[in-house]
Amino acid sequence: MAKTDIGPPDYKTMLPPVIQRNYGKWLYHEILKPGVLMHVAESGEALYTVRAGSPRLVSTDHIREICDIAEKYCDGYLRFTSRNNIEFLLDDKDKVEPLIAELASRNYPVGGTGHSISNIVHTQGWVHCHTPATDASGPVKALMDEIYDYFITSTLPAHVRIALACCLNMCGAVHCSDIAILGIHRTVPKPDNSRVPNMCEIPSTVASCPTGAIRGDMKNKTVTVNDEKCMYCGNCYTVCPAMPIADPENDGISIWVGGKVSNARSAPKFSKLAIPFLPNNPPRWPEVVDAVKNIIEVYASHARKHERVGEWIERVGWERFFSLTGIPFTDKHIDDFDMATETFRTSTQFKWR
Amino acid sequence: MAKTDIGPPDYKTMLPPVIQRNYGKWLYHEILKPGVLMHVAESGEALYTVRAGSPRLVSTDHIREICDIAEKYCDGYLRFTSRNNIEFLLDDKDKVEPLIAELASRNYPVGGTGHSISNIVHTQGWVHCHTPATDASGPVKALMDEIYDYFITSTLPAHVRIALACCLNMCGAVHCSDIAILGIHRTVPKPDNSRVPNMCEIPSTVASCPTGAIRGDMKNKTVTVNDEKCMYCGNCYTVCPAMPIADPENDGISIWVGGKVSNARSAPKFSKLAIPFLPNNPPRWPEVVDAVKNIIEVYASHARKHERVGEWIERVGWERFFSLTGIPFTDKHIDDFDMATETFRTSTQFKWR
Amino acid sequence: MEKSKTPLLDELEKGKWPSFVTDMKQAAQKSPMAEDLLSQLELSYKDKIGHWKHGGIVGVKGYGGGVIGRYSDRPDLFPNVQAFHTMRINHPTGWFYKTDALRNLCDVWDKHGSGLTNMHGSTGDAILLGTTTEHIQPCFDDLSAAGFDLGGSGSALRTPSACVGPGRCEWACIDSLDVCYNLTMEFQDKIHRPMFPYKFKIKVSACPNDCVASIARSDFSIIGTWKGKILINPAEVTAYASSDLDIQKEVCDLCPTKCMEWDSKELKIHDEDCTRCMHCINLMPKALRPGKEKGATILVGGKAPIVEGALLSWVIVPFIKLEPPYTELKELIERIQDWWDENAKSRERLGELIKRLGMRVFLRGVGLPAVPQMVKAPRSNPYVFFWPEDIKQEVK
Amino acid sequence: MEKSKTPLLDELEKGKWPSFVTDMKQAAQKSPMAEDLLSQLELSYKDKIGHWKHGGIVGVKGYGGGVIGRYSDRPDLFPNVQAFHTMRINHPTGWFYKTDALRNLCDVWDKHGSGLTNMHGSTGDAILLGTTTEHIQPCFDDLSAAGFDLGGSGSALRTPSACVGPGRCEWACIDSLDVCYNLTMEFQDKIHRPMFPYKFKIKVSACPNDCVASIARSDFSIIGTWKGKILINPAEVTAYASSDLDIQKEVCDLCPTKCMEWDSKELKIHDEDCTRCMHCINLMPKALRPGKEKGATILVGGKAPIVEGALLSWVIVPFIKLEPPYTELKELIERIQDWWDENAKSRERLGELIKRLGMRVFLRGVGLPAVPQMVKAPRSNPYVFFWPEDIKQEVK
Ligand code: SRM
Ligand code: SRM
Ligand code: SRM
Ligand code: SRM
Ligand code: SF4
Ligand code: SF4
Ligand code: SF4
Ligand code: SF4
Ligand code: SF4
Ligand code: SF4
Ligand code: SF4
Ligand code: SF4
Repeated sequence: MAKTDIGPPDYKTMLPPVIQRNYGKWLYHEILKPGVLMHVAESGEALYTVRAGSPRLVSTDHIREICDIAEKYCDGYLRFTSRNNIEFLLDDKDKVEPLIAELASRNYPVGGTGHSISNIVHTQGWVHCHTPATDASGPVKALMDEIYDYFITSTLPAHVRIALACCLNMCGAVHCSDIAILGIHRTVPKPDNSRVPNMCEIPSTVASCPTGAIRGDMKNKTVTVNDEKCMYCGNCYTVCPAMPIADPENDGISIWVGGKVSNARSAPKFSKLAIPFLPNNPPRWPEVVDAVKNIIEVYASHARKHERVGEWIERVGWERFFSLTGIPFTDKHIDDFDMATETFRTSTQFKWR
Repeated sequence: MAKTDIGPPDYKTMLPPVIQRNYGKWLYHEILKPGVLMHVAESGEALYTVRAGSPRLVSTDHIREICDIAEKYCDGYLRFTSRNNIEFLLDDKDKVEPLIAELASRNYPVGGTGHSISNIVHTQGWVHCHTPATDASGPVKALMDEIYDYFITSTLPAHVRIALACCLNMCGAVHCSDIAILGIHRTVPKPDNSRVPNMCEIPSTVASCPTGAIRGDMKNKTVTVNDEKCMYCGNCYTVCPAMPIADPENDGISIWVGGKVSNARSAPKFSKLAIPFLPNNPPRWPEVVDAVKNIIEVYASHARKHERVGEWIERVGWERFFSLTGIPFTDKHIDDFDMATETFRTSTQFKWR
Repeated sequence: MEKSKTPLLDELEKGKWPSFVTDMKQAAQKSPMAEDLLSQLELSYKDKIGHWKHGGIVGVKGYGGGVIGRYSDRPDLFPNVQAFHTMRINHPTGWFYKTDALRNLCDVWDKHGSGLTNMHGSTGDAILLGTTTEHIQPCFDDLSAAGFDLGGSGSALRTPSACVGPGRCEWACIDSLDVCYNLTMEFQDKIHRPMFPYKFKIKVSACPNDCVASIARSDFSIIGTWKGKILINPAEVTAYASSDLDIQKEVCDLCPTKCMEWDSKELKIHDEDCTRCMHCINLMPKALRPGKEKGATILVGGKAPIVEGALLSWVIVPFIKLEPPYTELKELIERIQDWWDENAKSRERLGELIKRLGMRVFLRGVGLPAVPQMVKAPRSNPYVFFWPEDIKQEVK
Repeated sequence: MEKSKTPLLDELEKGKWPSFVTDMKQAAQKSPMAEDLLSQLELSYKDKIGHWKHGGIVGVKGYGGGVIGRYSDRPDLFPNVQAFHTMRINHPTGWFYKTDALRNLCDVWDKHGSGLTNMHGSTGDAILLGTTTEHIQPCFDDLSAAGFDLGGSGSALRTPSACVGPGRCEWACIDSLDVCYNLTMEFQDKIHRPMFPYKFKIKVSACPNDCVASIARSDFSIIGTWKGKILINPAEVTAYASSDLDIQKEVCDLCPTKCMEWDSKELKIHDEDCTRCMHCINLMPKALRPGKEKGATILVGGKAPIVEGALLSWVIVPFIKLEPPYTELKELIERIQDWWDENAKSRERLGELIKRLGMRVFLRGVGLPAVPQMVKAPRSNPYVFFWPEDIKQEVK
């Protein structure tokens, strides 16, 4: 029988020698150009990192190609980043440009460092999940094609982190992104009374609903949904498969902006609703791509240097954000969940637009 | 029969002629000295206001004395302020100093304007209410005696507004004061099962509890309280007189800081908990007086000009507030009501003290 | 020398601040009620507990409120405060008085009550502190004859209040006194005959300094504001520059939107960024004035903590012109009160109801459009409701 | 020319960004599973709906998680993805790989699965995308032989993740890689055998830039920080001053606490006011470095919105030294998990439990002192609970 609980391979065995020698003794770094980092150690040694974009959904052959490249230039050492980019790690400066040339010849985008748009953190979508309200890889590919130049250059006021999650479970953790793309359902799940009794536990189904829209119907061993209280989060479906929620006509995408994670300058923040709904239009989701591009461009032309999307909006005000982007403000933008009153404007300080 | 619904006397009949002539046409004002305002109209006419302190709880004879003074210097015109001070209104500059002299001779403090401490908004306390956890007029008098100089001068960084409410109903609206003094109970109300059935409506008693500590006991037509869920707000007592809450040993005062109402510079803010409990020590509440004085003095020596208490604390941080004032921080300071998570520090940005 | 009957309270006659104890003693000389009140209060000081029973319902003919019933829990010791009810009196808007009106009030009160008052109560009423059940109606009759009327209590509209505004203040953007008085007169019925789910308070401040704390203390807050440029008087700016005011540090640096520029000669304001906080105007009243197009911001929901936590009022109408007879304003108030009345549970304030049902439902209910000025920021949780008409309905 | 079977997906092979469709087609050439996946996805693109059934439970011997069961809802059309389960693989901490390890992984996966992967999943695992029920155990056996193990799923600890930290970054205040690897090894049992009320995530960032988003995406967030003075290298400051960096505008003016002073010559930092946000260090990496006394801030509660709304982690330990074997840290984690386990309802995340019971109860439960660093501000509502021992008990 196979050994269990062995855990992952020890990362120390995966570190390139230059890192092993200088582990924890780095002195400073420079971004030599977009996608290329130089980290200099106290010893004076330097580590070069070349960052390349990846679709994340990769075939084994693609991984082998990455391995080929890493072996050719990096003695076989590489890593992936927390945003799913590939980083080639090397200590020989002379190999940096040839590596980049080879990456270019194989159509790997090099970039994603500094004031750029890095890879889009995303999720499974129609490729592998059971609750998506949209696809993940498709909208990401369509969007990255359009904003490609922001990946390979560093021309934005600050870095812009985009994430996509295909349902409210938010596996893409879009809740703290500069720009977030979130799949949403908009149809009240219909309990299938023939299947609920066998497949679902009534109390946990009732408990799963954030707004208390579900009532147990003990007599018929099923549940009922109060349409008016349901905001289509799909959590009941996660708990009770007999409450399908997907609906081709009404599923789609919402856009959120202004979140961040780092503690730099301002504290981490949640993303806030910008556009409540855009339709699913595969294969290239033009409405979504345009909406995100518009936000990026308005941001790029109005924010100050080092100002993240959320910091810019907070400085100029949300009134201004909506007037500059031309996005209509609706009653859906006003929170009505449990801490809604915290978001209401309890002051006469505001801008006219 | 008496006429009903006549409403208050028309304020227009109460306005001094100089105001009638210049109504809505004021140009600017100056604070000539603490307690003395000069408002100049477009016409060039000036209105002088002399503001005097009041205990608010006043006898008819005291009011008649005020009338005597107003008739002597102000043609019988005066007003009260939204903080219960008395304002003598006159158009003859020459009468200002004699008026002040007479007020001094009768022990009326003149002040409360500009960067001072104005009168303390307060409530009924043991004088007239049924739910107080402390007296109102007593602590106010004891404190004003001690901080008297801040009323008659303007030496603080900004104006400091103090309010007192004798129970959580907060008739003194202490929830947005620079410094708030709030009477609190700390004993779980005991339903009197012999009286509840006759005096109280069970459903509304149950509904009155913010934390859901009360359960209806339909069989015995009474209610029970879950001690662990009760935070002694007294709202059940308001609704159901058979649930007394007052307790001489455990009632007392809590101190709150940093609220404001004006929209000047920063938005209106709630007061925040500084000291969870101080004992009721009539007649002069020394612990309360000392605690408030300490906060005022630390504020006075650390805040920048024009910085309200809350603005100062937000600039330096609550960590610093607690270390500068020497007030111990406890688990009671951490919110645990419905929007508590909004107050948790979701950032690594903080000061060590 | 006779030993004082109020040794504890006597301590509060010491010190420089005017003493309420002195006033109580003064009243006690004339009124046995005031005398017993003083003694009962002394007992409270000794016992560290109040000696009033839970209030009872008392009132005048035709009204449902305005009197707060109060009974001593020691009528054995203090028979003269066995019943000791408070009468709340509509104050003249802005708390302006001619002395003759005040003297009338005092005379009525000496005749019927304890001779003690609060000038004024926290809501703004003149509070006549303590009378017996029998005296309530005659006292009211005399008050009415003297031109005074009762304020509100219970589940009613309370006496609206207003800052001094155009009566004295150069910053008034609306006629706070007239608006307040007009509403008070218009809604007399709602003040006197409780018919709401709970109390309802209206307060009017004529500029964002909010000198009646309307944003914190009223369900319906009316706060003056303006559109357009802050008016600058350059000569007076120059005068301030040579005074001890540091324009850069004290004015510009504290502007919340940093929309002011000062080059030691000229003061520029980027008015499109100004959020009309008043700070610069407050500091330079001779040089700066609110812009020309004046009106009010309407906010709702303010209240103290019970039950669901304290709320500050929030913006529901960024700008409204206010001119007599204030038809639009009154219609808005009526629509809001109707919606509240229809939907609220008993003892649920307007703000709590909106918190429970959502701004979305409120706005639709009262017919107001959603605008970004209503929020500090849009929602961050994804629990968004769509209206049925937003959704493509399948024909099944 | 043959008509493409995937005209919609083909559109996504256009454009400059690397295409997942190309990778799927590549895999489809070797694997019938991948081929059917491609076709099913094309159908989803046509239908605008997913074609997977609600997941079922599948796994390997001795483990309770690590595999996500997945079945097609159109097995009639796509028999090769009738069952198409995902295997989550513990990644080498910091996502460092030698190519031979990666090649081994690929070989195992070509043998047992679709040949498609996610490098990596959002939690950090290497995701092997799609295999049949029969292949799960043999695949696991081969993975184990190649030195790999499964990650977590269900109500278990998930694979902890860490930023690159001391592996490459000059700002690392803690050894994020070692802490993360050590915890991963220590808690193998908790990863593989779900025994919690719900999922539990740990993420480690070695400085406040938080490059693994630990504050947003983990129940237990470990973030490096320091005490004492930021180290300044004056020579390098001077060098920056003559570069195109505007020290006053870009560095000092954006410091959140405004605790920096720059007179064009010397840079001063009032460290007692610094909240260690990293901004100045980020902009001047050669001139500024974190202070000498290094450790971590511990925060808990981060999570996505379901059920009670999203939470960012909040501070529970402002500063803790982290040195192997990390005993204090591990004990804290155990105490917290125990308390959570004892008190949580099913599917209640740690943050939601604390929200429900209160920090007060949590702190006492796990034995941590209350400190002001835990809050942005103290409470504003007066609903304060006192402990029984705070109250003077009457003997009745
Ligand atoms: C490689 C990576 C860590 C890893 O273990 O994988 C990493 C590496 C570095 N980060 Fe990061 N960050 C990485 C994800 C993040 C994340 C997490 C995320 O994006 O999901 C954040 C938080 C994002 C957010 O706030 O929403 C993050 C916030 C930062 C910041 C703060 C930026 C800010 O001003 O808010 C810095 C400082 C800076 O860039 O000046 C930083 C700086 C750096 C430095 C300069 C640190 C260093 O000295 O080595 C590294 C190169 C940065 C660059 O790309 O320009 N890193 N960094 C991650 C690369 C992701 C990618 O492929 O794009
Ligand atoms: C694979 C992955 C997305 C991806 O494409 O990367 C994923 C996929 C799923 N997640 Fe997730 N989650 C994944 C990372 C996350 C993250 C991000 C993170 O860990 O940093 C989050 C947000 C952070 C958090 O935990 O709060 C996340 C929040 C959820 C939730 C909502 C949890 C909550 O408390 O709000 C659910 C719903 C649930 O647990 O029932 C969920 C459930 C699911 C399920 C198991 C669907 C379900 O209900 O059964 C998805 C299985 C998809 C599939 O068929 O493989 N997933 N999930 C990620 C795991 C890969 C890995 O192990 O590395
Ligand atoms: C008389 C009164 C209005 C009334 O109708 O009764 C009034 C009158 C004036 N207020 Fe006020 N305010 C009055 C209560 C308030 C209140 C309400 C309260 O305290 O409960 C506030 C909000 C308090 C708060 O924010 O917590 C208030 C916030 C202001 C401000 C904003 C101050 C700030 O920087 O936050 C100003 C501007 C200033 O003082 O520079 C102001 C300015 C003024 C001016 C200068 C307006 C003017 O040009 O006439 C008046 C003289 C101010 C002074 O005392 O220095 N008034 N003012 C009230 C006097 C109360 C008293 O007896 O002390
Ligand atoms: C007299 C006065 C205090 C004072 O000394 O000035 C007062 C006194 C009482 N208030 Fe008040 N409230 C008074 C202004 C306020 C204010 C301030 C304001 O109006 O600006 C508030 C906070 C603002 C608000 O309305 O939210 C206030 C919030 C309460 C509450 C809590 C309401 C809530 O929704 O949180 C109660 C409890 C209740 O209604 O059951 C309450 C109840 C009471 C009762 C009627 C006690 C009761 O439960 O029956 C008190 C009667 C005392 C007595 O024996 O006369 N009183 N009460 C004020 C009215 C005088 C006037 O008419 O001018
Ligand atoms: S976000 Fe939703 S649909 Fe997408 S992978 Fe996660 S659980 Fe599945
Ligand atoms: S979809 Fe969400 S809101 Fe609607 S019933 Fe299900 S759990 Fe409740
Ligand atoms: S604050 Fe409480 S005790 Fe004081 S007057 Fe108001 S209701 Fe009565
Ligand atoms: S005092 Fe307040 S918390 Fe306690 S039972 Fe009564 S209503 Fe509930
Ligand atoms: S609120 Fe404004 S207008 Fe009214 S008195 Fe105060 S400063 Fe003057
Ligand atoms: S009113 Fe306030 S926001 Fe407007 S310019 Fe003056 S200080 Fe700035
Ligand atoms: S979190 Fe800090 S230490 Fe870790 S990689 Fe990012 S910048 Fe470096
Ligand atoms: S780390 Fe941040 S808070 Fe500290 S000095 Fe630098 S910029 Fe200022």
